[in-house]
Amino acid sequence: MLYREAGDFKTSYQEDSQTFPIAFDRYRYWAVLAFAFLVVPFVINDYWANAILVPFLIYAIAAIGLNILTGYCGQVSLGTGGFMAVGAYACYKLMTSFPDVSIVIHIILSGGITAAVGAAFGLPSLRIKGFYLAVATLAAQFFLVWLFNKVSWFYNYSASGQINAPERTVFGVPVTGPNTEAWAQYLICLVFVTACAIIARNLTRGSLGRTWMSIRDMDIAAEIIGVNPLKAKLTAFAVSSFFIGIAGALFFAVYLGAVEVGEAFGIQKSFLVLFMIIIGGLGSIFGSFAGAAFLVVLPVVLKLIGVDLLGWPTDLVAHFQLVIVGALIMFFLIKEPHGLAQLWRLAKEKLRLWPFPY
Amino acid sequence: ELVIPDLSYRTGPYAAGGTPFSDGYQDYFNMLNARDGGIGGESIRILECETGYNTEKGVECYEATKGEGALIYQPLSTGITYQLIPKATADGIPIHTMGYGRTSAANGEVFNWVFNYPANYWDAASVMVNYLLEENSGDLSGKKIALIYHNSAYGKEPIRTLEELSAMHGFEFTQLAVDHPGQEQKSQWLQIRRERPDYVLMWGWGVMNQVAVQEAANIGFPMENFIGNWWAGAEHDVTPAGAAANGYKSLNMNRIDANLPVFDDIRTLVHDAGNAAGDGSNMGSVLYTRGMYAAMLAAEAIAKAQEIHGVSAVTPAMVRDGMEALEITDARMEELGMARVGPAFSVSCQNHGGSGLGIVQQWDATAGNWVALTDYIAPDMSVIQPLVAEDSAAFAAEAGIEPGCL
Amino acid sequence: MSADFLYGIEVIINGLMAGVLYALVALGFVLIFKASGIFNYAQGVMALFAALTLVGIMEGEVPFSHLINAVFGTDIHHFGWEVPALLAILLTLVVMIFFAWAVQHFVFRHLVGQEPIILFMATIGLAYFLEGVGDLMWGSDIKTLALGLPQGGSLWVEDMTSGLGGDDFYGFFIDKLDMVATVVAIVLVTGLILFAQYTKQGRAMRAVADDHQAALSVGISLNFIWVLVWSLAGLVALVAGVMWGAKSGVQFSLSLIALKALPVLMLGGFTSIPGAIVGGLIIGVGEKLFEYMIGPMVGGATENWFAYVLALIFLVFRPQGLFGEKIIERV
Amino acid sequence: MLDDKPVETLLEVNNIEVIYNHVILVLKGVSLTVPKGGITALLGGNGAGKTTTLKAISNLLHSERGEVTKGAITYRGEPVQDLSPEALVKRGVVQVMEGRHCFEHLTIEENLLTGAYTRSDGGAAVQADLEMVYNYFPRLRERRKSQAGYTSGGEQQMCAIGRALMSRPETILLDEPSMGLAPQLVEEIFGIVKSLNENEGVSFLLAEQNTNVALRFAHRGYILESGRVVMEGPAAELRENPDVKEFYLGLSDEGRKSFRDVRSYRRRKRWLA
Amino acid sequence: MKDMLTPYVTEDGRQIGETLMDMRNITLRFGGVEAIKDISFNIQEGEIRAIIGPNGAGKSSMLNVISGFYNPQEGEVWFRGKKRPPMKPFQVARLGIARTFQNIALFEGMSVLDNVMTGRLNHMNAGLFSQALWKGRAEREETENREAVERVIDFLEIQAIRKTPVGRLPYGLKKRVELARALAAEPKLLLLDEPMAGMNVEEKEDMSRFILDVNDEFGTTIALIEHDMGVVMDLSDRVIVMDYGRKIGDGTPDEVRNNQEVIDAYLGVAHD
Ligand SMILES: Nc1ncnc2c1ncn2[C@@H]1O[C@H](COP(=O)(O)OP(=O)(O)OP(=O)(O)O)[C@@H](O)[C@H]1O
Ligand SMILES: Nc1ncnc2c1ncn2[C@@H]1O[C@H](COP(=O)(O)OP(=O)(O)OP(=O)(O)O)[C@@H](O)[C@H]1O
Ligand SMILES: [Mg+2]
Ligand SMILES: [Mg+2]
Repeated sequence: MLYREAGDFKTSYQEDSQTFPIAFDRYRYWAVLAFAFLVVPFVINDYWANAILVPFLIYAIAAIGLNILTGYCGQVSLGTGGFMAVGAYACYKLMTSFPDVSIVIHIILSGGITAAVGAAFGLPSLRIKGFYLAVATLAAQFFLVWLFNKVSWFYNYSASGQINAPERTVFGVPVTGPNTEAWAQYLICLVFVTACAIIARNLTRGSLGRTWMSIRDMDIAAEIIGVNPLKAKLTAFAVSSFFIGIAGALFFAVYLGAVEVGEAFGIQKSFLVLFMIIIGGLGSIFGSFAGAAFLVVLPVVLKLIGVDLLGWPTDLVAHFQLVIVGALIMFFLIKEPHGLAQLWRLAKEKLRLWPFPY
Repeated sequence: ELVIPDLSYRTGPYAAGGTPFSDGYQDYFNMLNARDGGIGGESIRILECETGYNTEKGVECYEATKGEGALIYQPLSTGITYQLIPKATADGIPIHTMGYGRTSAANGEVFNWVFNYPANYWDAASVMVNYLLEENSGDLSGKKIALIYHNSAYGKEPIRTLEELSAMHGFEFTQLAVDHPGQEQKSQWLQIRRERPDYVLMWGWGVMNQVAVQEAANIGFPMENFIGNWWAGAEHDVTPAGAAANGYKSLNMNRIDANLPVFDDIRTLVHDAGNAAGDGSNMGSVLYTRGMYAAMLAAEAIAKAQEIHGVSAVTPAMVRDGMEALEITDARMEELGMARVGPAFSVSCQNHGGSGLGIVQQWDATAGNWVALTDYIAPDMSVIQPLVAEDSAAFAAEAGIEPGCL
Repeated sequence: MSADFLYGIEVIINGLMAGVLYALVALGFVLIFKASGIFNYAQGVMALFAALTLVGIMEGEVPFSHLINAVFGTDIHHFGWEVPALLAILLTLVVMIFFAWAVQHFVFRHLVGQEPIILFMATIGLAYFLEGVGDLMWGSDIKTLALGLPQGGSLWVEDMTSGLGGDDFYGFFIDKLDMVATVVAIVLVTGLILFAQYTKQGRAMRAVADDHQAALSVGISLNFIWVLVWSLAGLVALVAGVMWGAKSGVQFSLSLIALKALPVLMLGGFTSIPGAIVGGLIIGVGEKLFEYMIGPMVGGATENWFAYVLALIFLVFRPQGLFGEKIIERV
Repeated sequence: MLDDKPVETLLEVNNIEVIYNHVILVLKGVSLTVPKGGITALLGGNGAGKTTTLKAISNLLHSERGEVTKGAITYRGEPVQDLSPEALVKRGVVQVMEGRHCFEHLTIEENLLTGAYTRSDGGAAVQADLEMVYNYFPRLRERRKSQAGYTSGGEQQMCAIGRALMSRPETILLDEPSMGLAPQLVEEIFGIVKSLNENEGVSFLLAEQNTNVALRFAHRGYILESGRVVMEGPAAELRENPDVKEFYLGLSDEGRKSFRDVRSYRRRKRWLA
Repeated sequence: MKDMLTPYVTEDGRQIGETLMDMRNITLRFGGVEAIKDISFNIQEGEIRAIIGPNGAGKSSMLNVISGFYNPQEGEVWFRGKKRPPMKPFQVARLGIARTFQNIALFEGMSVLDNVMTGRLNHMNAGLFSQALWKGRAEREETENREAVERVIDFLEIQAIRKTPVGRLPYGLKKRVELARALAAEPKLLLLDEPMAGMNVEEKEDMSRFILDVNDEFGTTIALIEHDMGVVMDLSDRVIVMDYGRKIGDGTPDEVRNNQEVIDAYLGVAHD
């Protein structure tokens, strides 16, 4: 038997509601964490960090954030790019205004500021639902980008409107700026991802999470049985934006180092993160990771195969990349509309029954 | 072996501009390989990487190619340039941002690894105004000049300069922002129609250019008073508007000439050998020529580096030295088979920006080509120098850089 | 009348015309949404694809030539013939119908009964796919649409009206292309409204939107209805592609016009064909007026976000848009 | 009642197995036949698989990620498993789904008209049938201009049945028609079923919880338990079966018990446990 | 007609208390449709009150008025002796009114356990930080409420499906889960909209037993809509009959059963 829960008894409700009720899952989780913290930093290089791991980790945070709003609370948002921009610009302003305060605090504060902005933009969700809301969140997207582009205070009046991350250190090791080592960059992102994932998991398995999910599944019924929709939606917007703000801050400060708002936080970003959670699985923390990994790694892999292996012209490969990514998205949705996470769950369910088919 | 990455964009909204540039860039190096066996006997290996004009892909491309020993980066996007300035500086690889990117990088004491010769945006703005001064017998006072610009870092570049110049020459300066992508410009052009500026300058890119040219024609704005910068002056910017685009002007930093001897070499040695970078249809166009010109400047810098350091297999640091010691003369250009494609200029530690010269060209819709109207016009350095000094000083302060030469 | 006032009117007229162009894109969305509850993100790319195909056919380009050349080392580009515009339009429609069939057959047939967001996601996949295919098929350079549509300000209107104001008023500016677009849009919308409201297929289309399963159970062929609406959406996409392509050349950015249509949809209601037009007009006028009056004070380029904010404000009062079907909330 | 009618088999379900989501096995070999001109009742508790059986027949499982993995379904001797639902409707098999499923945004009348979608016998015939439906359900006539989404549960149920009638079906698969209907309406609807059956020769396959009524009107019955047919026979016989009496009709030897008194915490008895 | 306002004792000896809910002259309109026309009635503490009537009579609308989902155009709602101002549904729920729905309204994406736990949301108020860290109050509350929920689960005998996603459950079990969710809130007043629709006799018997036990053991007041006359007559203490938005009868089951108007409008034939 590959996968079993028989004999894995719970004797208390605490144990029953823990994150990984099945022992096997728990061991695997610890193993992954140990590998990520204890092995990867020693073998990582610039390419792996900048092209794959750091963007993956940052997008995973953003995806967790959006998943809380969309996957758990059912409010489709296309404002992710704008909210990431809030995180980034908040972080920039904090970094340049209070150079002596730790960057970690700046990043967390950026999340907090984004949470406030997100909650404000969440207000219309009380009236507006479904795709109408999704399109309405685009107002946030476009307005925020315009704002950061127009008001020069946000970019400290620099001539071009670009913001640059100055060097900041954690325990004396630079984590932003040009002199950052790959492992430091990776580790700070990893720490944030881990913390965010744990917090997200805690929130979603508790009463707040149930409030969100009840709004998602049937908002009217939820209200009638006693869920305050205002509170539920606004907390979802705020918590979601908190994560997205952190992702935006890391994206700017740790990953790119310099950012132009329209370029880095345009509408494409909103869509990208939405793809991640849908492909990964709505309402699943694991899915957020899976989706982020999928969409960060897939283009790189396709490029490697097309350009380096087959030696095709880069533009052909790029066009094929679009075709393949598009086709894969459709294929996955047809095979399993509930995303990679569901695929994984079904696989587990099969393993559990293995070797019997049903 | 000399490794030269080509961060191209043949896809996405700006593909029409990225493709010919990249074709020219690669074809020139391939031609050198075929004709001279590379540079200084060292063969050239091009690493093309598609960025789609997207910053993140740009970073991926940078990381993917730098490990291969990349000697010089031509990021070809303002966004990617800003990403790469700190990274490449830390990694010790020179960046050449030709007529784009961060203007104040012209100050080589602050930006040791970044070069933006032969000219930058502020030069461009000044060249335009100088051209208009010439047209108006040296007096622009009381004239109305409007700037229509892409609402991004790129588009906002000339504003400071133009403001200074407006104060200096007494013309009235108005700005009109157009949001990305720029397909809908009715408001801006109606405003132009109402206010009837004497001249409209444009800092556009991508579809914005095509629409602007069309809209200008629609409102009957006199095309000869409409001048784009050098990223708004390629063939594809005007052809969609057809005959209506006739007379539209733009700057160029590279003169075009379909009969350059260098094209013969490229045609016989590269295209006929089946090694053309694209489909071979872009040769001689504005951006193809610019890409080729960029490649030539890189090749010259590498040759210079080989000369300075006396080795053929140069390192990125050596190439940087070569770039800083670069000297382009008319004679040398002629020798390379691209006479007068670019102006003569030389680079120094203090000046990474070249001479800042540009020409004004005009579109002839019936013949379907650009006609150079002027010789190279010089910018007003007395305006630009202080701006560069100010901006680079601000950056140095923010990033904690101690200005100085390497 | 003062020139300022007249220019205000001019802004409104042009806003209305711009609105018609937005509405042309929005219509495609509405059709598909109405019939299948699918929020078709690919509508913009469909417009691009249709326009690319039209130009490609007209100019006798060999489809996939770049790919063929790369794989087989050949050097082919053109068939060497040119196809007359009308024939090319018909052929493009055939391609769009085939596309509709393929979309239905390979994708949405397998997604019957899924949640709206899943369907939405699938259309995003479709958008990627189609964009890639369009690029592979016809190349990514800018193409010129030579359909001979009239363009440029109408001098006649200008002459007729220039006397209205003082010396500062130069007459109204109205683009001839916009006038054409208006006529086309009116014809399209009228046709589509009649179709949806009064024909059997139209009723079936609305039924399908409400409940796939129930529609199946009464014997409505989802496949047929969907191929039908996707074909109609393809037609609308072609019209939108032609109108917008005439302004800017046919190129990648054409797919981004979808973004101009979204606020229109929101405001007009996702399910209402007349709503698309009215929404388009309101958005067109609203954003142009705002840019005209307030824009200069805040630095301009407000149109993108203002359209959305305007729509948002409307929605707060009418959550289903102006003409959208009332969201039925019952327990 | 009509147990001795000459039987021509219309629909035959042979030993089918249905799996949802590739893992959940719901039907484990169900066989049944629906004779022409008969009313066949499919009875059984919650989750027994009645709805699933009906959906398997009308080919609506597909969109719920369910599939028939074994067995065969034939209609008039032809296999129909691979037919699309609309092809089945054209052949005269139409399903009224459990839980109403009206088209919310269409008016009642438009709902009814969509029922005639597959017909090609002209507007007049459709109008006539519309009239017929209104005659059977006068309440619908009153509300014909209202959006179905705003009508009450019972009205929606009538609308769904009326809609099915509009296709002039030969066989109707009726899933829980009595659910949520007022008692006299239940009687009425079954009365309509019966008269359709007798006057127009429509055959019915009827999934019902309301065993009492169903067995009163049906000719034959099948009892389903956890995906298996556990009992079948003429309705009259089933009605007399003591187990059926106890578990499905709520009758004990002393006659009907008050719901208040059924507090003996009786354990379920199952044929196949 | 029997319209009691004073406490009384039922035949089987249960004590019925003061008026808990008093609806006074309620009128509810949707555009032109008058769904409820000037109806008054009351519900007394501890009783089982049934609402019956033909389809479309306005029964569900009446429950919706009670639970605050619809605001009547006219009339007053009195709860526990106080006039209730217009409220949002979730505020009504906090007063101790829980309900089930005619078309099951479970949260399909959640497990049975989570569904029932949502019923207890009003008993949980740990702060955001406590929940984020899963420490202190949040953790404690989770356990306490889980225990309460487990009692309900045991009571309704749905232990076996605790972890199943409700989407997969058959209809009857869904109804039971919905009841569990309502019970978990420990309501004063429980509103049931056709709790036995779509059930067979055996299941109805089970459901009846649950309803009676809830009423008996927890003293919960119950108002229920049901079309099965057997159930209504057997379970309820008093019955209101509605037709076309009007009240046409109100009284004990026996009184109602013999009311000619009720027979004409609803029962069809005298029911036994
Ligand atoms: N889409 C689905 N996915 C997974 N399981 C399902 C699905 N639909 C039904 N089931 C399961 O199949 C079994 C049979 O369900 P079905 O709806 O056929 O029962 P039924 O006899 O119609 O019951 P009821 O009288 O309650 O309607 C149930 O156990 C149910 O959980
Ligand atoms: N939100 C609404 N908008 C418009 N009309 C409504 C609305 N809700 C209910 N109605 C109408 O009010 C009337 C009463 O509906 P209600 O749902 O209360 O009936 P009911 O007595 O519960 O019937 P059933 O037994 O069939 O459930 C119906 O005619 C219905 O169409
Ligand atoms: Mg069923
Ligand atoms: Mg009701």
